Amino acid sequence: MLSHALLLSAVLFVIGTLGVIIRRNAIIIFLCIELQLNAVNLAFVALSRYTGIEGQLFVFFVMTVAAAEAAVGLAIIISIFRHYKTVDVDKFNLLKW
Amino acid sequence: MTEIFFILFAVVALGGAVGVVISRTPIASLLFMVATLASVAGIYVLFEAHFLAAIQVLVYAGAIMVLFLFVIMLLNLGHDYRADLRFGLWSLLGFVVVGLTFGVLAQGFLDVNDTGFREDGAAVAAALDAAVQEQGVAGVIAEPLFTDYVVAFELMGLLLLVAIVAAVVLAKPRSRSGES
Amino acid sequence: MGSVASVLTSGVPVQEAAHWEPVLPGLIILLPLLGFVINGVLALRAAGWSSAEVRAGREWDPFAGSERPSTHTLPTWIGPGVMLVAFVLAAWNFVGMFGAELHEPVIRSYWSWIATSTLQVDAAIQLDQLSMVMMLVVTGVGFLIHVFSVGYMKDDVGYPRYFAYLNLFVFFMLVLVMGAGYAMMFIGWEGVGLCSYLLIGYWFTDREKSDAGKKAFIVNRIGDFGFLLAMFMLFQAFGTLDFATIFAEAEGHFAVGGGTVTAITLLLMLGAAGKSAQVPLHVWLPDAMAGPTPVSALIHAATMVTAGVYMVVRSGVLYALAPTSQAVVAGVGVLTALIAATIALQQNDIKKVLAYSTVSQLGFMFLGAGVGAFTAAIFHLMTHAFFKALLFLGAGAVIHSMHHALHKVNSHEDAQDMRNMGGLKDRMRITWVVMWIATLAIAGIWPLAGFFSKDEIIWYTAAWAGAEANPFGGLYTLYWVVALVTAMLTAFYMTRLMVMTFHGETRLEHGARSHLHEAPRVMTVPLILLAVLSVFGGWVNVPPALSESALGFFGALPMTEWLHHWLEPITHDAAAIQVAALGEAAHDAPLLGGGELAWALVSTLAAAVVVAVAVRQLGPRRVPTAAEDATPPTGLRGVLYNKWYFDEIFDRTIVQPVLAASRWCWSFIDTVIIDGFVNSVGNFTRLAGWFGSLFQTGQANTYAFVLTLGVLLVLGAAVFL
Amino acid sequence: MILDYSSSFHYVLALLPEVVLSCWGMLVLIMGVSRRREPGHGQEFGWMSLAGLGLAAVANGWLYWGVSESGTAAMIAVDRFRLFANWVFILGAALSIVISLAYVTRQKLQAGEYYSLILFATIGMMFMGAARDLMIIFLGLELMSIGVYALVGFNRRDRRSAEAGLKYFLLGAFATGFLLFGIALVYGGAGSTNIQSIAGAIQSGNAANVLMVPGVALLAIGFGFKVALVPFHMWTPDVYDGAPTPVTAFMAAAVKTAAFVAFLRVFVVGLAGVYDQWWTVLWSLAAITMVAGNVVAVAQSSVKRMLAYSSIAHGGYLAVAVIAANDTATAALLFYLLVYTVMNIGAFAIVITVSNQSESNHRIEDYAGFGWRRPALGVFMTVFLLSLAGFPGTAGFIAKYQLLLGAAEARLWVLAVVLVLTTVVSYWYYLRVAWFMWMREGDETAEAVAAAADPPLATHVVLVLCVGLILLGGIFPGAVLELAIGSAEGLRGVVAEATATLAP
Amino acid sequence: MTDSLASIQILYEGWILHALVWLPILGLVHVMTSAGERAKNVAFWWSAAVFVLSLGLWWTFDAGSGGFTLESSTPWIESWGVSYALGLDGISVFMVLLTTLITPIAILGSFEYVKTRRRAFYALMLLLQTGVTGVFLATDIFLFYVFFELTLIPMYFIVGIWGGERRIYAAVKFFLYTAVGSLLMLVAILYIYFSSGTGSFSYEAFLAADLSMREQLWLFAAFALAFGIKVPIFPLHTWLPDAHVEAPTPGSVILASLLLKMGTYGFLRFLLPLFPGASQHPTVVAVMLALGVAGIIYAAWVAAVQPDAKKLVAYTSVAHMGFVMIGVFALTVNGLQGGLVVMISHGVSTGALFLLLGMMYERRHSRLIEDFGGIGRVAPMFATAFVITALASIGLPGTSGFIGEFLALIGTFETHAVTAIVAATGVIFAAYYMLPMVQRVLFNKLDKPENRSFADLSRREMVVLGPLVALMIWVGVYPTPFLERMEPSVQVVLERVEGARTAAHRGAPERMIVDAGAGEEAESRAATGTVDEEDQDR
Repeated sequence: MLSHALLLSAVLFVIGTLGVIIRRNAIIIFLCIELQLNAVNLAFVALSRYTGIEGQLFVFFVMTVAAAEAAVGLAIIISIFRHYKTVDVDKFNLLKW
Repeated sequence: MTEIFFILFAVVALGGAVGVVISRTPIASLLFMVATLASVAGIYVLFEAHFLAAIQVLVYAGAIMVLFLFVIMLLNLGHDYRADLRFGLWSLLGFVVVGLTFGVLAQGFLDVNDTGFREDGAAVAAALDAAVQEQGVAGVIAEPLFTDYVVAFELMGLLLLVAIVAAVVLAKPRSRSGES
Repeated sequence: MGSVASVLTSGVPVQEAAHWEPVLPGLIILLPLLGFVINGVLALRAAGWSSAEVRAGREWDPFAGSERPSTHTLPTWIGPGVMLVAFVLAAWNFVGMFGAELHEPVIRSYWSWIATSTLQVDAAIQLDQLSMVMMLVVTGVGFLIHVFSVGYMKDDVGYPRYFAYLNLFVFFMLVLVMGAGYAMMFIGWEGVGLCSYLLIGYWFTDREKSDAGKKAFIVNRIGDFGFLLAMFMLFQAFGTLDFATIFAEAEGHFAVGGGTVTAITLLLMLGAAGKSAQVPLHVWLPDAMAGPTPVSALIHAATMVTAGVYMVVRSGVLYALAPTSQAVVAGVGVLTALIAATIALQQNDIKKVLAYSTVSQLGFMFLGAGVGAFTAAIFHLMTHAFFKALLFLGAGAVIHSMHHALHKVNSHEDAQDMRNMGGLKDRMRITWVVMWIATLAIAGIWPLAGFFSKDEIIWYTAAWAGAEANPFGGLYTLYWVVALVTAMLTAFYMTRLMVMTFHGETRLEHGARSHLHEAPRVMTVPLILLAVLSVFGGWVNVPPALSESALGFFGALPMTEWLHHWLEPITHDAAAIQVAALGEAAHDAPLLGGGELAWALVSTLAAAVVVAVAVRQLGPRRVPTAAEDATPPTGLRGVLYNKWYFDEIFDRTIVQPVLAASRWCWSFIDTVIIDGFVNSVGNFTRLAGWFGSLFQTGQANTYAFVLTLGVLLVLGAAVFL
Repeated sequence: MILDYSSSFHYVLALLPEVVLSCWGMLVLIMGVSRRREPGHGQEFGWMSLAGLGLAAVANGWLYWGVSESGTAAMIAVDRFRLFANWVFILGAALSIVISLAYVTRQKLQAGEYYSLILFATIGMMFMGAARDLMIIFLGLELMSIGVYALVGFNRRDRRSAEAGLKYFLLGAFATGFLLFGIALVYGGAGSTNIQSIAGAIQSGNAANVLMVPGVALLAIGFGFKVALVPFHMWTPDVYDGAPTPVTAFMAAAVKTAAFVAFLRVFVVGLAGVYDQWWTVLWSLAAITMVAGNVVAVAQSSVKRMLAYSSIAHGGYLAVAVIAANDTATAALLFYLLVYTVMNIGAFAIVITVSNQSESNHRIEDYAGFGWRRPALGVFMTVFLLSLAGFPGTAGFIAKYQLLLGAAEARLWVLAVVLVLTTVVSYWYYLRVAWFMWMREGDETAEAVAAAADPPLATHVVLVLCVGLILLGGIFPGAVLELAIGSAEGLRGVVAEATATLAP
Repeated sequence: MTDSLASIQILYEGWILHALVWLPILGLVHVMTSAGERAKNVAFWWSAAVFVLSLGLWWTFDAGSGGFTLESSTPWIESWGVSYALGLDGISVFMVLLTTLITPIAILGSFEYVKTRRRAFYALMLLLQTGVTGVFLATDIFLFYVFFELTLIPMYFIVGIWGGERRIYAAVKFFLYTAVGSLLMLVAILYIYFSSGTGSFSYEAFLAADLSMREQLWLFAAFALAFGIKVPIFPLHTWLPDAHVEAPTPGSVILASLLLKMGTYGFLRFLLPLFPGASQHPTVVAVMLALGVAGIIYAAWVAAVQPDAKKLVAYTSVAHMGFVMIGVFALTVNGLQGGLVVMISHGVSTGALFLLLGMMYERRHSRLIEDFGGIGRVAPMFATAFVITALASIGLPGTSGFIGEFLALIGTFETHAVTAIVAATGVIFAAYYMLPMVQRVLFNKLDKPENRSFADLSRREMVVLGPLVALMIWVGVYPTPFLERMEPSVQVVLERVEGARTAAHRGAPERMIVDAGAGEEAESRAATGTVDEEDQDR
């Protein structure tokens, strides 16, 4: 089951990655990143079963960090929305080359 | 039995993940995400991480996703929907790269045995179970958290403080004087 | 301090001569240098005044005032003065040496010039019979020409500069002939080239003249290249460049006909050919006539151009060891003599004729040196110095006069073109007479100087052609025949020159005729002195075969074969080697037989006939003036008129290709290939930078994609490698 | 004294600089938000923060010279490597704060939050440097990152700032995912998140390769993102360009330092046993980074953006130190980072001055003739540029030399050649600024720019200090260099012997 | 009397080298703190004072056994084994004297040319002097490298700020070109540092490094590239014409007279002694000689068709340096000494030529040859100086150029006759490029009205040119004092190379082969002590 859990984790992770690549909406992109974090958490939990409690602790911290990131990230999205009136990342290309 | 549950949760998690990526509206994505989170929480339970499963549902699916929902609502993104999913060559490329990445990343995962190559794996699992019996599902996490990992814990507190400050600073509306 | 001065003037004896102490030999060299310095300072002062006037938009005329400025009076005394003192010193030493029966050269070393652990070159001079002859010629003829120049250059703005250059030339020429080794000789060698360059381009604002100077220098450098290589090989072989060591050891080092010695001598010959205007490097000498005429007399007739002959004679031992080189030297000499003589037939510029005549005569000298008649070569060098200097100075007097006359009537006709002259004999009596003497001398008419010297060369050619072991006997025979023919040609073109210049109707405009006049005394006196030398100069070396005959005044001459004996210590070794290698010289001429006396008679008679016929034939002929004679001749005459097209051939085959290659190197290799590469590295970097920055689209998706791609690559590398 | 963590108070002592700074940061924050003022006022918070940094530096000094630890198993390292790095963080933060003072005022930013965020981010860095546990590294990294995300987007009136903030955040979080996955796999493979334990597990052969191999690669990717190795650098130019310039300076100096310090500790100490697995990958990344960073910098027309690419290139140089994996290279990394902090912040200080405490006039044309109008500033900038280029006589050269020594010791000749050749490329764009400053005559705009460029006294002091340090470090590097060398010693501890022969 | 003289000498020798390196820096400070107008005088007097001080070396320098004298060494960066170590030998003494002579002359020559931003200019000039002097005196490789690179900066700014139209292109090209080479050399230095295992950057430590032939060849390539660019050797030369053309007069003078010498000096000081095996590797020797010869002829040809006088002279530098290269790689005493003399001679004569061209430019604001003509009429002193300098440049006997080229060629001929023969054609081509320029500038008709106001040399300009012209003639007439001072050091270099001579090398001079006849082979081997080394190398 461990190997399957890891596989599942990997699949979830790459799906999240795909989302980051192909979505334009900043919020969805962020959501996909959360998906990746979740995948990692799954791996941690699965591995911690036979390794020790550290893995679960790590997941605990990751969740907290995810929460913190969510707060900051959404704040940033709100902030930029005020400038552009959109969250389409394609529109944010003042900085390039 | 566990296998069946695992497959079930896995299928739902995967479906939810795909839904997150491809659904047309942010709200739908969000809901798919909740489904995934819940399924993953179920898998946590299968791995005897009950406390985390609870937190997953409460904090993740409950609080964080709601925060997302609030923001989507706040920015009124549900209505003036525009296709933000890339198609065509770009997604194909993305798909190929991501698929290959998966292949490379997970190519050895099937070889992982049930104890993760750990000779003392079974013992560790048994010890964990014993600790759960003794300290409760929260206790096994709490005990190291406030002893060995107290530094990390304090650090996390600081991190949350920074996140608050950052969120406040960034989300605060622009002062009138600054607008031109 | 005193010791320094004494070292500078008398040197430190390196090799104690048996019983002769040279008198201030260093001073002989130093005096002209001193003259150069003083005249140079004066020249700079004068040029300073002149330049101030030019800057103000005027021309400076130093002679406008009642008195000549001191810059234009002092050189009159300093220039010839130092030469006189030098000549007197040289003569004094000559007298001393004469009585000393010197067998070894006296070497005076002043300081160590170049000294490394393997190469030692001292600033040393060598006094021996050969250098003494050369010193006398250089200082003596040089002094006369300096005196002549006082008159000739009197009205020139650059008067002090002229004397500065002239003195500097003599300095270098003395270094050349007195240097105790090839390296020292090379200083003089290049130094005289420099002075030649400066003096040819003396009127430097004239493009053609400065071009001629440049050409002389560059062609000379081609010769110098050979000289340099020869020095390298000599150093390689002997570890030194000193004459004394090299000549003493040469026989031990090289077998007769050895490759190294042949190469050395051929390279030396290349140097000599450049300096002495031998085919094919003769092309600079006719152009060098752009310089003031006394310069042509001194440098391009009497002294510098004979340096090559001097060098070959000096290196006689080496040449004797390399019969092939000897044949080449003789061949080049005779070929040059012939070609130059033919060209001289068709030239109209009086100085050009003399220039080619010089080239031709130098060819004779090389023929002499080549066949091992070293004494004869030096002898001819000496007599040639007398009569050719005389011819040039005479021509100078003519040009001076012509120029003056044309100037008076504001004519722009060429003052040097013989077609514009004619009939000058009435107005320039002395010049006419002395030039006839010189002409007869160069034509080889008995008993003038040229007869004895030229005849000896021709005879030796014949004699060595018959030497039993001479592998080039047939070739020598050919040389002999050509030399005889050339001697006749010489008689002809010189007579033509005299006739066109002095005889017949004057072709000068009427108004100008009255302004023709004889040169001033300061110019005619040297002419007369040189004429005397041209007459009697040949008597110092009447060959034994002739001395008892009528041609030798039945033995009445006091110094029969004197030069031969005098140079014996120098030529002795070479002669011995040559005899050992080629066998004894024959006593009869090849082909037709006959001894020296017979052939001497034949040649002088033939020359006299040629002169006489030429005078008769050419005298009455009406010569068209330069203006009338606008179309150049064609056919064979055209080839001769155009100097066998040497300049054109060189231009097409060497000068233009090198120039084109140079331009190509610059515009293609340098600019396109090397710089193109360098710049394209830079441009490529910038282009790559620009291209790289294109990935920076500003879109977060792209960035995430690239990042993922990186993840794929890194993971792939980590997993599969 | 010796820390053995027998009492939990030892943790406080071991973390004394962090603790001091945390308390101070909160103090600044509280005062900043409680005293309502118009935005833009509050330079005093800046000075206050400096004082806090000073205290932290003193505490750090006490730890450096007065304290040692027993064993190397603790979660928090009290080794000199960390403490030296701490000074670099503190210096970087302090210099950034000084050059921010006028900027914050002029741009009307919220001073209290601004300075406290810098302090908190610095604390995050210090934790990264101190961590002997991947968990602490992760948390420190996040603490730093969240602070810096906010700082980048701090100027809410500037849409470029917001855009930079968003990009940095999205990509940063994205990359964090990879780092985390890496940590998870390494944790699974080696059975611990403690670096010493990981090293031990690898050495004893208990690590599972199936998990370790992708884990290590993902760790490299995660750190590679933070230190901006190509191809994980894509965020760097945009973020550096869009962020408020003092924040850019802070990021380029301090954030990079923190990431490298942690990077080195994890790879050289923790993963030394699997050197064969990662050195080729990092080797390629370093080479590509040096080439691409320098080459693309050549094409830039904005000085600020050029410095961003230059910072990528420097990341490539520093990666060589990680690959070399010996004490010399480790010392080089520390020294280089110190020097880089000084010279880079100095250069940015000039950029801020030229842009007159705003985000304009970054074009290189704006620097035309600047040197002759402001000779002192021009000379300073020239010194900074030369030092960045690694020219003899400046500390940048000494640092690069030590780096090359490390590479040479590890016999990384090809990498050394790549390093020097790309350095030549870097000469071009550094000197380009110099030639605009000194060899071009400025037009009217440039003249106006130069006329307006009048840095406050504090910036002047910083500039003089930076130039002084650079020249001192270039001419008499002895003491500082030996400090760095001393700090690098013993980092690798027991694994050093085992890996001494690992170098290719 | 003698005692006090001796004690003065001891006193002098104690600090002179340091003074030569650092006094210009003091001067720099003085320049920076003095008023703009006075800056030039301040700079001149400082550099002149340094020159006067350095003159003592002429007398106190004792060639001795050819090793370094006046050595001093202070630890500098102890953790690397780097020392601040200076020393003087027969090779460097002339380079140092050349530096101290040329710098004040270049400064004096710039009084009219440089009219803006004088303080900065003279400060950079003095900085340059420190750098160049340091290069020639350093006996620690690291220190050498630092000085070597340090010279780039002031030159970059001198060209870039006070240069002509394309000054920036030229400055950057100069900088990058040279930097490529020197940075690769840096890597090579590190390699030797680790190979030697002594943990020291001192010259002796580097000499002690035990390098295999393969290593030597690689390192040789790196060093040769660095120095070859600086020299510059034939295909690496294109930075030079640009830099020369654009540089202001004093910049050109310093560049030609001193900076190029750093390259050739590097060959003598480092390449030959550090890589004796590679230096005599037949292929290496062949390549270096070929490049030297190519430089001589190619540069002469290209020079001949330049319309720009300064560019012409720039190319002649390449040709002259070609003589140095063949002299050096002839590996004979004469060749090496000749190379050194060419270096001195070129420093003097080309420096003077650039000064003269600068004077032309000051007067006419043109460097094109065709814009002149007939200058000899209006500026006789100028013309005289020009002609003498040009003649020295093309190596007329009696001038410095001849001694150098003659020795270099004769030295080359000893071992590589064909090379010497081809190189000797450079004598012809020298006349081919130089005389037409002399003619077209000084001679011909004064047909351009603006040339009529061409002023003759001022007193200052005479002071500038006088010493150079005197030196050209002195070295040409009496070079022995120079030769005898350099010879022991040249021998040291040569012995080092000879000591590592391998059997594979067949380029030995004929006479030497004869000496080492079959019978005495063992004896001569024992005498030279090369047996072991030879065997090891194989």
